[in-house]
Amino acid sequence: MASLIARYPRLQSLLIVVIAAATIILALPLLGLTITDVFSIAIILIVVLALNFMAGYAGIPNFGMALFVYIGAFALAGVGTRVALALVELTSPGFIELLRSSYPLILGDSSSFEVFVRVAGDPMVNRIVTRKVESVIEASSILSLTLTLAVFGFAIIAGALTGVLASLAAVRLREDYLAIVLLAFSELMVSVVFDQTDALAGGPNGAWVVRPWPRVGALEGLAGLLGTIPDVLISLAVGLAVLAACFIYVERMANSPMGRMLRAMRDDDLTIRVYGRDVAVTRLKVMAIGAAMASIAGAIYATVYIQVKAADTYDRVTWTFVPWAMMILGGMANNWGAVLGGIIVYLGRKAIYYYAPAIASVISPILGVEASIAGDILRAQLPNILVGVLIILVLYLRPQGIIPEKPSKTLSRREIEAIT
Amino acid sequence: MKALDEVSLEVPRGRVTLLIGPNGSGKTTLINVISGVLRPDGGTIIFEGLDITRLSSHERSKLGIVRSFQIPRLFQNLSVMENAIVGRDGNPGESVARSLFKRLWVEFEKKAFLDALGKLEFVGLKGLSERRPGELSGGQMKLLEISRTLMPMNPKLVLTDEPVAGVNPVLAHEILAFIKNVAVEFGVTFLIVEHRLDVAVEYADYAYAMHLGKVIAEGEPRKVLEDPKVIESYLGM
Amino acid sequence: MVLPSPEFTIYSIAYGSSLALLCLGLTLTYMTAKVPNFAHGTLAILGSAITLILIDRVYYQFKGEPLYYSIYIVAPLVAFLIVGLTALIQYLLILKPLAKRGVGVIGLMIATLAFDVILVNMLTMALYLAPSAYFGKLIGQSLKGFDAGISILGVVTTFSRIVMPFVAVALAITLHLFLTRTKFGIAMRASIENPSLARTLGIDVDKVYMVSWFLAGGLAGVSGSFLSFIIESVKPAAGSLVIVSIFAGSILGGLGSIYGALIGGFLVGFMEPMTTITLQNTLTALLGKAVIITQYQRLFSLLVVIVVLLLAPQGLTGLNYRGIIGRARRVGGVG
Amino acid sequence: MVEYMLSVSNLNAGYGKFHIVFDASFNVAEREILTVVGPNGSGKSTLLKALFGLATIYSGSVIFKGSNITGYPPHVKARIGLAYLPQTDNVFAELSVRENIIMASYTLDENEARDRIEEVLSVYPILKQRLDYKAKSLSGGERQILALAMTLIRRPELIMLDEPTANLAPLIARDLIKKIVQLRDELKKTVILVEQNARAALEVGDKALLMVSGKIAYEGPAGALLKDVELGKRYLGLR
Repeated sequence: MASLIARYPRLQSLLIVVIAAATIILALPLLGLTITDVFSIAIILIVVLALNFMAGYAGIPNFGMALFVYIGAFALAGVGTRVALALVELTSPGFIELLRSSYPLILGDSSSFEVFVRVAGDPMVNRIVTRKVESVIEASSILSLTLTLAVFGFAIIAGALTGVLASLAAVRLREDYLAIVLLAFSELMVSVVFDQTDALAGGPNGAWVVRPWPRVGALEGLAGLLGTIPDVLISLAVGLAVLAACFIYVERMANSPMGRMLRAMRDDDLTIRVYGRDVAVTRLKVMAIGAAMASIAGAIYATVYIQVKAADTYDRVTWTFVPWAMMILGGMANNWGAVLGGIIVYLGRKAIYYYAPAIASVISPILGVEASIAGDILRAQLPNILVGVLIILVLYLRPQGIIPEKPSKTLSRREIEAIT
Repeated sequence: MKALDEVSLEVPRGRVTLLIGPNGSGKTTLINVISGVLRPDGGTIIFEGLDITRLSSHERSKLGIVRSFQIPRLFQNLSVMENAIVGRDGNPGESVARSLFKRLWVEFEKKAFLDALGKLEFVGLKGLSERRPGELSGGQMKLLEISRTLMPMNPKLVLTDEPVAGVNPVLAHEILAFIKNVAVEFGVTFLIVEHRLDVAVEYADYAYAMHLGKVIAEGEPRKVLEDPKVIESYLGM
Repeated sequence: MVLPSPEFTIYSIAYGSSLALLCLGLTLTYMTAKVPNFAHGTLAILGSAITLILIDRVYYQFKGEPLYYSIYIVAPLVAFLIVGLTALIQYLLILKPLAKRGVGVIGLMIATLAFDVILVNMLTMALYLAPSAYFGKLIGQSLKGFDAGISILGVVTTFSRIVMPFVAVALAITLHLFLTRTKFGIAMRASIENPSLARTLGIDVDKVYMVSWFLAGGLAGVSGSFLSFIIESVKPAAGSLVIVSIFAGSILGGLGSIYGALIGGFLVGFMEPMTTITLQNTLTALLGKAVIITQYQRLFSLLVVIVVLLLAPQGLTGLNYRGIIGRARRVGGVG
Repeated sequence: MVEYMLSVSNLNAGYGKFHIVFDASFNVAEREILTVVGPNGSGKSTLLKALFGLATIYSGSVIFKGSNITGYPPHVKARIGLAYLPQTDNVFAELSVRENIIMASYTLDENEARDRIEEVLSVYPILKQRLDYKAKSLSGGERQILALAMTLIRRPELIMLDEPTANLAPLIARDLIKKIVQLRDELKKTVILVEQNARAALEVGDKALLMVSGKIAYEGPAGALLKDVELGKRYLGLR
C-alpha cells in the first residue's frame, strides 16, 4: 500500500477524494440536516479557524482549545445570568425580594448577595430564576441589548486574557512545552476549577443561561410578520455572521505580511528572531486573538445549548481534538482547507452516529448485549475512535491535508504586474 | 580556556572584512558575540559610535546588524520570494490590527517586493521565486540567504559565517563578487568568516587572522595570508 | 498548621510511588521519541481496567481468602505485559512510521493525542459492553472495597498502599541494575545519549527503543494496577487528568533524566495530596468550619508545571547547583 | 597491478545539495599512514565521512581490498574491517569508561569481548585506571584514547581518524600522534589521518594528500610535502 502510493503520488489525492466522497455519500441520509446541525457546523468552523490561526499559521500547538470555548459559554452561564438579574433588579427594584417571597423554601433565608451567587451556582435556584429573569429581559429591547453587549464583551475580553494566561509560562520555550502547558491548563480549568466549583457556574450540574438576543426594532416587526422567530434562528444568523467575519479576518491576516511572518516564525523561530521579530510577544498576541475567537464561538453555542456544564459539554474531544482533526484533514495554514475539513469531519461523525444502531444490531447478539445499549455506546465512542484513526492516516498519507498551504498573497497578480 | 582572549578589532565601514584562522581560533564565537547570541565576559562593542555590548539580539538587528548561518536557515514552507521579503523588518502589515487594512501596508509591501525581486534577480533566483527552498541547490540556498540578509530596512553590518562553503568554485566567486558589489554600491559593511581562502582573498578589503582566541595579524588580505605567524598557526606545531 | 494523619501520609507515599513510575516511563519514551506521549495517563488507566476485569471475572470469589492476596502479584504482572504491548504498538504503528515520514513535533504530538482518544474510547466501549460477572457493569466501578485492609503499628491502612512503595523501589532498583549492569541496559543509555554513535558500534537502536517503550508502558500498567485500589473509580476519561501530574513530575525531573523523573514524580505525587490536606485542615481550623478543597488537589500539579517552566525549565536535574550556591554566597557576602 | 588496501577514484561527495569534495582519487597501501592535510573547510573531513558512508557520494568509486564498497552503509563498512573515528561525540559522555568499552564490543560474544578488552587495555593502560569514571570527566587526550581504544576492539584493518588532536594541548597532541604511529608499527593497521595540525601529522605520515577547496592539490610522499618550501602558500591555496 505505502509503496504503491510512493510510486503513484496522484493516488494519494485520489484516495483522499474517495474517502471524502464516501463520507459525503454516507452522510446523504442526513441531508435533511436540521437547523441545529447547520448552527453546530458554523460554531465548530469558527473554532477550527481560530485553531488554524494559532496552530496552522503561528505554530502554537494549542491542545487546550476546549477551555477557550468554555470561557465563552461561561460568559453566559456564569456572568450573563448574574448580569441579567442585576439589570432586572436595577430597573424594577424589589425583584429579588419578590423572588424570595415567591420561593420561601429555596430562597427565603438567602441574602441578596447569596441570591446572586446561587442564581448560577445552585441548580434549583438557577432553574427557576433564569426563566423569570428571561421573561423580564425579553420584554425590553434595551435590557436585552445591554445583556448581549455585556455577555459578548466579557466573552471576548475573558477569552483573550485566558489565552494569554494559559500560554504565559511556556511562551518562550519549545513547542512541546507549550503543548503540555496548554493541555494541562485547559484540562484543569475545565475539569477541576469550573467543574468542581458550584459557585462559578453550577459545577458538575451546570447552569442554564438567560438567552440574550435582543428583540429590537426590525426584529420585532419581523416577529409580527412571521409570528415569533425561534431563538435558534437568531443564533444561527449570528453564528453565520460571526463565522463570516472570522473567516474574512483570518483570511486577510493570512494574506498580509503578518500571515507571512507567522508562517516564518512557525518554520524557524530562531531565524525570525535574528531578523528582529519578538517571538514571545507575537505568540501572546496570537493566543489572545485566537482564544477570543473561540470564546465568542462558545458564547454563541450556549445560546442554543442553554444548559452549560463545564466538563460534560466542553470536553477536550469535542472542542480540542475534533477541531484538530478537521484542520489537519483540510490542510494546516489554509483557511479554505479548515472549512472543508470541518464540514467533512462533522458530516462524517454525524453519519457514523446515524449508522451506529445498525452496526450495534449486528454486534450485539455476538456480545450478548442489548441492541439499544450497544447502539448508544457505539454512537458515543465510535465517531471519536474514527476521528483518531483519521488523524493518524492523514498524517501518514497526506500530511499537508486536502488543500495544502499556499504563499501569502499580499499583492495581487495585477498589482505585481503594475509595479514590475 | 577562553574562546576569545582580549580581542580588539575594528571593522571598516562599507568594506568586506575577512576573518580567518584555524579551527577553534574563536571566529564563530566572535560572530556570536557581535550578533548578541553570546555575552562577552568583558570589553565593549561599539557600533557606529554606540555601545551595544548590553543590547539583546533583536535590538541589535533593529540597528542594522544581520547575520547568516553556516548552514542556511531558510523557512521551508515559504516560497523563495517570501523567504527574501520576510527579511524586511518594520512592515506595518505585521501588526495584528493594521494587517487587516491593505491600504495601510500595500505601499510598503510593494517597495519591499520590488527590492526583494531586485535582490533575487541579482543572484539569479528571480525565475525560481515561486519555488520552495527545498527545490533549490545548495549554492542557491546560500545565495537566497545572503540576499535575505540584505533585506532589512537598513542593513549596515552583515556577519556571514562561511558564505561559500559547499558551493562550486564558479558560484563561490559569484557569491563573493556579489557581496563585494553590495558593499561598494550600498555601503554595507561585511564581516566574513571563510575558509576558502583562495577565493575569499580576491574580494576582501581587509583581513584579520585569529589563533587561540587572539588576533595575530591584520591588514591587507594577501599580506595577512602570507604572514609567517598566520601560516604557522595553520600548519601547527 | 495541622499535619496530615499517618494513614494519609501512607496514602500519599503510595500515590507518590506510583506517580514516580509513571514519570519514569514518560521520560523514557520522551528521551527516545523526543516527543511527550499524551497517552501515557490513559496507559495507566488501562492498567487499572485490567485489574478491575481480573477482580470481576476471577478474584471476587476469593475475597477474604489467603489466595486473594495473589491479586497484588497477578494484576500488576498482567497489566505490565498488556500495557507494555500497547505502548509498543503505539510506538511501532504510529510514532515510528510517522517520524520516518518526516512528520514534525506538532504532528507527532497530535498523533499521540489521537492514540489517546482511540484508547480512551475503546476502553470505554469495552468496559460498557464486556460481560461482567460480579459488578453487573464494569464502567465507573470502585475497587476500594477490594483492597485488603491491614494494620501496622496501630495505623489502619490497606495492603496496596503498603505494597506500592516497595514495588516502586524494587522496580527502580531493578531498572537501575538493568541499566548499569547488563549489556543491553547500557546499550539503552548509549542509544539514548548518542544514537548515531551507537549505530556505528552495531547496536540495534530500533530494538533498544522498542524495549524502552515496552518498559515505559509496562511500568504504567503496574502503576495503574495499584492505583486502581486508591482512586475513587475506574474511568477511562480520567487519564486526561492523570497526565497533568505525570507531566508535572517529569518536568520537575527535567524530562531528560530517568533518576530526575523518579524524584520529580515522587515529589509531585507525595506533595500533591499532603499539601492539599494540610491546607484544608489548617483552613478548617482557622475558620472554624469545614472547608473542603481536596477536589482541587490536582491544581498543585499545574502549579508545579507553571512554576518550574517559569523559573527553571530544565527541571531539577538541569539546575546549575554550583552556580546557585555561588550566587547565594555572593549575595550573602554582599549582604 | 599493486593491490591497495583502499583505492579511491574520481570521488565527488558532499552533504545533500552541498557539493564539497571534487574528483578525489588516491590509493592507500597496507600498513601505511596516509596523512590528509589542508586548511579547515577544504573538505578533508567530508572526504573521510564519504569513505565511511556518512556523507553523500555523487559519483566515483571506493575499492576496499579489491571489492567495491562505494554504496555500503556505515554499519556494513564497520563489519568488514573499516573504522571511523569522528572528531566530536566519539564517546558516550554519560557512560563510564568501562561501559564505553563494553559498548564497543557490543556485537562480540562474551569470551571474545573479554579477550579483546583485555588486549586493548594492555595497549592503553591509562584507561585501566579510569575504568569507573564517566567519560565526560576524562581529559581531552584521555577521551581520544578511549575513542581510539573503542575503535580497536573490533579489530579493524583500516582506521580513519578525523582530526584527533583538535582542541588538545600541544604536548598531549604529540603524545596522541605517537599512539597513532603505534597503530601502524605495533598493531599493523592501515591509517588515514585527517589533521589540521599539518607539521606533526606529516612527520609521521608515509604518504600525504593536501586538500584545498575540495580538491586534492598534492598527492605523494609525506616527507616531500613537509620539505616543500612553499608548503605554507600551497596549504592556504595561494599558489
